[in-house]
Amino acid sequence: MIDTWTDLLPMLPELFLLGMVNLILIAGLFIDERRRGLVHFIATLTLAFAAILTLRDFDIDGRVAVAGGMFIRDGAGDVLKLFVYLTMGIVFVYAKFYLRTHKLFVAEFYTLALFSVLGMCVLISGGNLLTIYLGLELMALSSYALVALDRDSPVAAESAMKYFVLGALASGLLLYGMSILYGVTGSLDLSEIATRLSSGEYPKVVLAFAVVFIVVGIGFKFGAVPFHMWVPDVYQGAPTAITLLLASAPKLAAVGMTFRLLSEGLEPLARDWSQMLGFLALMSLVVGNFAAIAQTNLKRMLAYSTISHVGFVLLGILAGSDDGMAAAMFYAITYALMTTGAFGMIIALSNAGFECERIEDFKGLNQRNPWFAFLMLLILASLAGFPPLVGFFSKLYVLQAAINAGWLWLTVVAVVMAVIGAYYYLRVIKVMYFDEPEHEHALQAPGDVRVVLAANGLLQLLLTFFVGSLTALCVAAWQ
Amino acid sequence: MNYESYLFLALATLLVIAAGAVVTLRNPVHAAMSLVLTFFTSAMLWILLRAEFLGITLVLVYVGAVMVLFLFVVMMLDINVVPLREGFARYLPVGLLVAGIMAAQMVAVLGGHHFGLERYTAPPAVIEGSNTAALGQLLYTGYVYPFEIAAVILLVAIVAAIALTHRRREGVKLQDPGKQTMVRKADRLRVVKMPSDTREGHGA
Amino acid sequence: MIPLSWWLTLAALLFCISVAGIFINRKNIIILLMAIELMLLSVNMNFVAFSRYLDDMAGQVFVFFILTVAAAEAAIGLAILVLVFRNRRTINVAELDTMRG
Amino acid sequence: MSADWPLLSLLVWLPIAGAVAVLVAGDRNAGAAKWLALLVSLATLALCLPLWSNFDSSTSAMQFVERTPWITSFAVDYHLGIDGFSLPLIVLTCIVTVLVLIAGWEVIEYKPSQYVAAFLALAGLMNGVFAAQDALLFYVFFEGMLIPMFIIIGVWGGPRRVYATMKFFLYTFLGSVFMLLGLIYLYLKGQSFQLADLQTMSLSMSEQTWLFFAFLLAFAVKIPMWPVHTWLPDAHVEAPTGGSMVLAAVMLKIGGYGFLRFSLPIAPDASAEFAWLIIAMSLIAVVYIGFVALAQQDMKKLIAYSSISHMGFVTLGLFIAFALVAKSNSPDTAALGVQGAMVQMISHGFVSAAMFGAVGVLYDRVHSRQIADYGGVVNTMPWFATFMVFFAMANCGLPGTSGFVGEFMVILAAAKHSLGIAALAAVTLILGAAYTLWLVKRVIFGDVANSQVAELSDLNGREWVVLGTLAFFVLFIGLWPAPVVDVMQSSVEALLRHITTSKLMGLPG
Amino acid sequence: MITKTLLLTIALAPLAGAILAGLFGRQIGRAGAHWATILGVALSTALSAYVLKLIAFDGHEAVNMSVYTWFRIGSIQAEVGFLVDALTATMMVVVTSVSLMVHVYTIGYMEEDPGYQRFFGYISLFTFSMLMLVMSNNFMQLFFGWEAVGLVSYLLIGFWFKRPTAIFANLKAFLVNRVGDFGFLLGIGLVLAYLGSLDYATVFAKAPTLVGQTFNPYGTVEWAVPTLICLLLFVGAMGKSAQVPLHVWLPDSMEGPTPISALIHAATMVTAGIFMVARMSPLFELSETALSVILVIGSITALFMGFIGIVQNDIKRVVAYSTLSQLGYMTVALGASAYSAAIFHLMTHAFFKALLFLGAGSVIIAMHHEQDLRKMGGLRKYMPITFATAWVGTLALMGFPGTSGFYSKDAILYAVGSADRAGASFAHASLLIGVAVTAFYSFRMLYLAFHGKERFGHDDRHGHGGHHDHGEHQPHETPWVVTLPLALLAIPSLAIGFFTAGPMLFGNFFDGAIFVADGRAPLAAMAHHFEHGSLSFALHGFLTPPVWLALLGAGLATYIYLFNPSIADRARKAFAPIHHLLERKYGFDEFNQAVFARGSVWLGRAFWRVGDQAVIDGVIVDGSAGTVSRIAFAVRRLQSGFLFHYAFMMILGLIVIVGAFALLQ
Repeated sequence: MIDTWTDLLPMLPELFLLGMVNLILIAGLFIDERRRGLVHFIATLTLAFAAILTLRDFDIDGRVAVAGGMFIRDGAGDVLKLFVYLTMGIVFVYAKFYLRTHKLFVAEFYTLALFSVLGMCVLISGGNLLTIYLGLELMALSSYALVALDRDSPVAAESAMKYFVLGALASGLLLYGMSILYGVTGSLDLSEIATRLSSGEYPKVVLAFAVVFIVVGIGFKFGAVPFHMWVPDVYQGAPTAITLLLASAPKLAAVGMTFRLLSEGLEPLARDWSQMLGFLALMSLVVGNFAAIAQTNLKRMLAYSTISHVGFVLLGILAGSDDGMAAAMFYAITYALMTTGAFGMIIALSNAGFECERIEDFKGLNQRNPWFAFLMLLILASLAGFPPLVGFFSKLYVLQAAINAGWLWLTVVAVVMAVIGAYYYLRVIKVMYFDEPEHEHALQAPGDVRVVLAANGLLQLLLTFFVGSLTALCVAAWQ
Repeated sequence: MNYESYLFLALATLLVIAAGAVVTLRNPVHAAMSLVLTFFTSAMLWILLRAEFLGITLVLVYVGAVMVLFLFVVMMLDINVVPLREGFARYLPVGLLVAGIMAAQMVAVLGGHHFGLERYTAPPAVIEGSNTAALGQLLYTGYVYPFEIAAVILLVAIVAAIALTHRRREGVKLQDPGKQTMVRKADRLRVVKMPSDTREGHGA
Repeated sequence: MIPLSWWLTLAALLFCISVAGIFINRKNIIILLMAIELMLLSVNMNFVAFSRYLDDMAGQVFVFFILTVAAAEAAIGLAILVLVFRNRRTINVAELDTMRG
Repeated sequence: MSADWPLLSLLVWLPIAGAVAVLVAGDRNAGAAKWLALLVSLATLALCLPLWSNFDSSTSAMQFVERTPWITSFAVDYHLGIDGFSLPLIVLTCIVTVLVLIAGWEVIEYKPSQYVAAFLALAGLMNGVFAAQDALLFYVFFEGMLIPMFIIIGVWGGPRRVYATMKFFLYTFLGSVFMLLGLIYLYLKGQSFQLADLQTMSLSMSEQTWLFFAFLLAFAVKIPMWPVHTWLPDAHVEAPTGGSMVLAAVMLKIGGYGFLRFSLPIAPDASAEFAWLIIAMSLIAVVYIGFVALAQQDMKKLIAYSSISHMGFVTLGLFIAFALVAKSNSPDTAALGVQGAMVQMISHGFVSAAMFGAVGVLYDRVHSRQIADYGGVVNTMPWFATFMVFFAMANCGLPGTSGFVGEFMVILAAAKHSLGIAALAAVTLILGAAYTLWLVKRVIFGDVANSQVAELSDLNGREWVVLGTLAFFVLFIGLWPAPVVDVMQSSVEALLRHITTSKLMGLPG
Repeated sequence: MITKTLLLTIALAPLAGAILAGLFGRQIGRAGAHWATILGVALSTALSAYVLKLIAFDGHEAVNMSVYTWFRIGSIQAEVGFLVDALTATMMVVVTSVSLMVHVYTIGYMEEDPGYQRFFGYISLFTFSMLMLVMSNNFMQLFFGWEAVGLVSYLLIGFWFKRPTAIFANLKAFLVNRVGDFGFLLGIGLVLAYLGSLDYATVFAKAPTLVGQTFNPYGTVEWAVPTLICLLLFVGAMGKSAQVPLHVWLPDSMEGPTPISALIHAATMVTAGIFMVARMSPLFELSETALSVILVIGSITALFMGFIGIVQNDIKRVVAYSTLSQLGYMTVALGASAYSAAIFHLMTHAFFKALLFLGAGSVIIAMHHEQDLRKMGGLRKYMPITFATAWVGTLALMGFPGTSGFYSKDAILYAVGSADRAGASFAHASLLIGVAVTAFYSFRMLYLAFHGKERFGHDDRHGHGGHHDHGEHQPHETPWVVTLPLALLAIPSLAIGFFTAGPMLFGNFFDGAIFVADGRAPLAAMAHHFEHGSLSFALHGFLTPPVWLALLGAGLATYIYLFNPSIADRARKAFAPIHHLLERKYGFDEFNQAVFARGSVWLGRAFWRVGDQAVIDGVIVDGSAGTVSRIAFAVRRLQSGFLFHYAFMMILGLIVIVGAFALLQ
């Protein structure tokens, strides 16, 4: 029930976003090809204002539930949303260059991307099974469409189809779990569900059964094994700008969704879902890292690497503690910053008629452009989790949470897999630094891409100095 | 066992058969028709559950809109159905086995043990007031927020569908029957006048 | 009285049929889309049944939204299908394997 | 003047800042970049002077401490400090860095600014390793070194550099991640990453055992011990001269240092329990690897194997201490063993750097590392031959050179515990001489073997500086080890007191 | 007064010369090099003589001082310091004076060598090292000197580094010495372990506490600690002093220039082992067993190495085997607790053997670096001084009564004759035979070189130094820098025994430096004969078997090589197997080469190829990498590209999770 202005106020960023999307939707119809930079500008501005609006009422310890508990505004959600905005902002900069060179620079991209952001926000703020489902679908449907945005690309269409079918299957499974959960507890409201569950009078098997389906739905969103099969194909098939989008912000949303569903709604069943997430994490770590080794396409390799990183995120979540959630969130945030960098580099090196997406395409980058090579080195090393880059600290935090929760064996697997995983990142570094360049495609990346890329790469190093405050933020968000 | 049970069993059997037909029939048109049957049956079952509005909506929305859309696409794409079934039998056993295991698992959990009448007794058969009105009441009050989101989702669907299919881009080689039939001689044939080449007098 | 478990079992069977449909079907994407509709139907069946047996309208509201979303989903799915067909001249699932490994 | 300066931070960050500056300068003006790098490294070395002179060797407490909170949510501090163990190793690092830069001065033509920057960064990180008093900070530096080294071997290395550098990296990385798990475990138990806290924390025997093996894996790979040593020959063979020098001179020492800082004080009871294992592995390293070195045809490989063998003395010296304290109740001899290990590390730092430097001198001229491609080098390069023979003698532990001191101490300490152990360790006297001098015989002595050798020119001034400096230190420590020994005396005593006090006291069960 | 400065000057003066000549040779030139080093050594010699005078005649107390602390760890400390007593002083004089002679001699011998300055640098460095060794007051410094002389020996044997044989020999010498050092270092380790110090004074003072201590390393065998320590230390002595079976390096060391053969491989360095055992007499006296072993080893060396000397044709090798044999004598003396006799023989031997070597060197110069005795003969008329001094040396070596060799050898024979420990009678017999053998090969060499027919001149082989060809094949007397040292060495070879036998053997000269257990008086029997002084003792010598045996050997040699050379050939044929055995030097070299040298390399290669490459790298490292990549490709194949497989996988995952985590809970 939305009654008053005070009820709407917490939703202000989302409402603003919605309004702006509609504006862009309409404006897009009237702005011709040459002026489309304006759309980009408005979209970026939208994100910035959304962030400002979010910060306006930012209260790390606060928690406001409006619309009958279907929309929850709290610190954790706000932090996640802020980073969603930030990530999307970065994505927009990279994407503009890519879309321009690939003749895909259409207003629909911005519309759909912002719809997807809106979905993420709804998802992150969802306090009810229904809003979570709707947020998820809003995000997912926009993504399906985005993947297929390059309408002349057979691989994009193919991957969109796979994504769509599997995504629909996954949301079907999630819904099925929700329906059982609803049937057992008699409520759709997550805090109500938590309250009823903690009374403990419901049959455990049925609850566990319902949890499985919900975990599967979450696992699919994350791309956790064995629900990961869409990830490599979609990452590879989608236009790189879209891959970039898919690989970054939605992971943050997925963390939010997991938090709402598992940590808030199903908290009393933590023992069950952490076991299941343990299985998913194990499989993700193993399969993701192993399969990545065998790749020759960088986008595909990064897809598998994403899967392995999801294993780490799950490692934090399955700890089931505030600390674990904070670790997972920290991981997802840093991961989003790393992965945007990695895909951003692919975009920056590509140009019209040349997709720099095979690993061999990076040969001799150090000779062609040492600065880009260095940035890529930082990003890859951060992804691999080498100190002093920020990727190390996120791994550290997650491992610590998992060990604290008694998942020592899994952390051992995780670090061994991290070592195996180091190999494929190193292979890219090797190609960049040790090999001779094979082609001389000019670097056409415009200034904004270069600046953002530099910031993105250096951030891996600089964040090290702010790990303290960033983790403190995450910890505060979950308390 | 009362008549309601018999009705349920009859409809359920029909539903399962129809659903099975959807996934096994060769011809997509046949499958779509089976799906329509499935929806009809479901609608009846829902009405049996006193969800009249949803039952009607299902028929209206699905049978009336979605299925038509399906059929439209099937027809439009004009897919050749003949070679589309090979290899089917090879994977069938494994598929059925997995589906069977899954069904067994689900039934084991959802069976009478946990969801029998002793735990869940249905409310009285006759419910006061209109189901539609009650639903409408809820949608526009407590559920107005999701309702808005749903609206946005539909908007996304529109935008997406248009963005993906609306404009014809260049470079895509597709036949345009209309254009083909409207073609005129002048479009295809150009008469070029060449000077006769007799003086030089050599061929090839 | 029909016990709730009957409804749930029916929905479960429906669910399994649709799942089986997704991976038994090797040829036609449209059938996949239909199977997904079946799956949503089964979930809806669950919700409606629960709604009835819990005497709670929330389940029915949920179904309403699922129907809405399913329609949107179908639209996007069919749009993608059209794209696939345009680009590949086929909607054979077994031929959608340019990316693998 | 400098007592108030954050000397340790400067030692860590000055080279790294220099690396950044050099990278920014780029290859457009390679000469300037190299000079800049050299100046930075010299400035860093100059920082060691106040460090050494203000160091109070009468206490085992950490000195020059700097501490600032860093990651408050994990209680990680930016905490630097040095004691008698760290100081000589830091000085060693700074010296070797200067020499490496000089050694590669004209030789490195490909991307010279990146080359020197990598070494500067490496120097800062290595100083950080030796100065870190926070376990996580240590780990950050410890791992951080891998990337520059990976690049150094991979970019400026030999034909099989990719295999070698991957092997180096993954081997070391695999070893260290278990240490990380151990550290996290300790943190969760004690809510602190401070080394001092970890060292005083009570731990049960089984905890200690797990931790011990976690640390062992990290440091055994790094130092390296048999049987996890096979990365080293490959890395050395393929690395450029400077890379080999730093690798052998400093990076291997980090393994030994890690044992001193982590394994022994944190898990003393487990260390005592498994001392036999380490001693056995050390002896295998000494004997087995000695034989392997004998069979090498590649100069760098031979020296690499000899490094492994020499590092066996470090682990032997460290762990024989337990046996000595426990069984023979002889703390003085135990101190002798630990001191021997430390001196061996420092000495090997100079000697191995010199050996690799010398091989580099030859390689720069002939572009071959195969022993068979040389012979009679003394005829054309008499000064080089003089140095080479001198360093070879140091390598086989001739008294009067630094190579002798550590081995001597460790063997004496071992003899106190067990003649058998001492005898096996002393086998190096024979094997070390055999492989080193056989190398000298085949490379240096004899008549001019081929036209390439005939055209060799003797050392230039740059090479003179490098080898001469190293020779000075080798001789100095050999003739008068007391300064080095004294500086760590208190730390050794404190360590021995610490590790001989069981951590099991006061624990139930 | 013996001050620190004095002692430091003695030790460092040669070092300074060495540094000048070695590092700045090019700057100071040839003359500069030899002057710098000779002056340094001369200074040392003079001061050493002064020190000896102080000790021997002025009754100066033994001096024990520390120069600086090498390191100190708790109670363990290693210092660099000097202990100067009679033993040390004697050694210092021997070392410096022989060294001085060799320095002078070198001017002539190395005249034409391009490595002139380097050579001077080396021998001066050697002098420094040897002085550090003998002057040491602790085990650490002893070991330092011990190894340092080994280093210089290594450098000098390989001085002509172009010769493959030379660089083979120097490696061999170093390695064999290292085998000895292996034992030596362990011995030092045990000394520290059981006595807690490295300082001589402390160690010797505490030594008696070792008695009765046992050491039980493995199994049930109980070792007496003193025995173990002494045997290990003696292993070191065996290496340095070339006792069987670690003698193999010494003959090969003749690849070095002759002056160093004289200095290092005859007079001084090789006697370091003897010196060391004498220095450690307080320890060795504790172990009867160890002394017996020393006795037996020494006697084997003395006899069997002498036999080899008979068949050698290289003039330097004959002297080398004679050196081995004489070292055996000294060792036997040690084994018989007659340390003073050993040192005495060490001293006399230093002079006459240096003389013989330098004489041989003189011949070699004259023969243009021809060393084969079969190509000499009749040199006496060309080089009279060399000839005369060679006679002196030979007589001293055979122990002709009155020569210094006579006194020392006789003392040893007496001592061993009167000793009653295990192996003594064997040793005695061996030595007696050895006397005859010594005389035989000494005279053989003398006759072959200086007497008889001239066998040189008309073939074009010029030995290794073939480039010294001046077109003049006639031998000629060598320059004064060569002959002067010969003359100067001839004097002590003849006379020093006469003057010093009394105090050194029977007097209390070595009291405080050498310790003999109570009740042992190895030379008591002899002292009885010595009551009337050196001369009468020499005359008495004619009444004892050794002298007659020596004369027998000499006479036989005279008959065969001077009058009836064909006997030699016939004997060679008659005793072909024995001759062959001797030619092969009992097969030690072949054995070592095959077993130790090749065996080690083979073993190393096996460890490397099998252990490192096949097992660790192949199976474990690359093997796991291979496994990872195989798994990677297997996992990759799961991603078939087919939508239905993906869905199938998801459902399978769902079923597994439901089964494992929901139903089986």
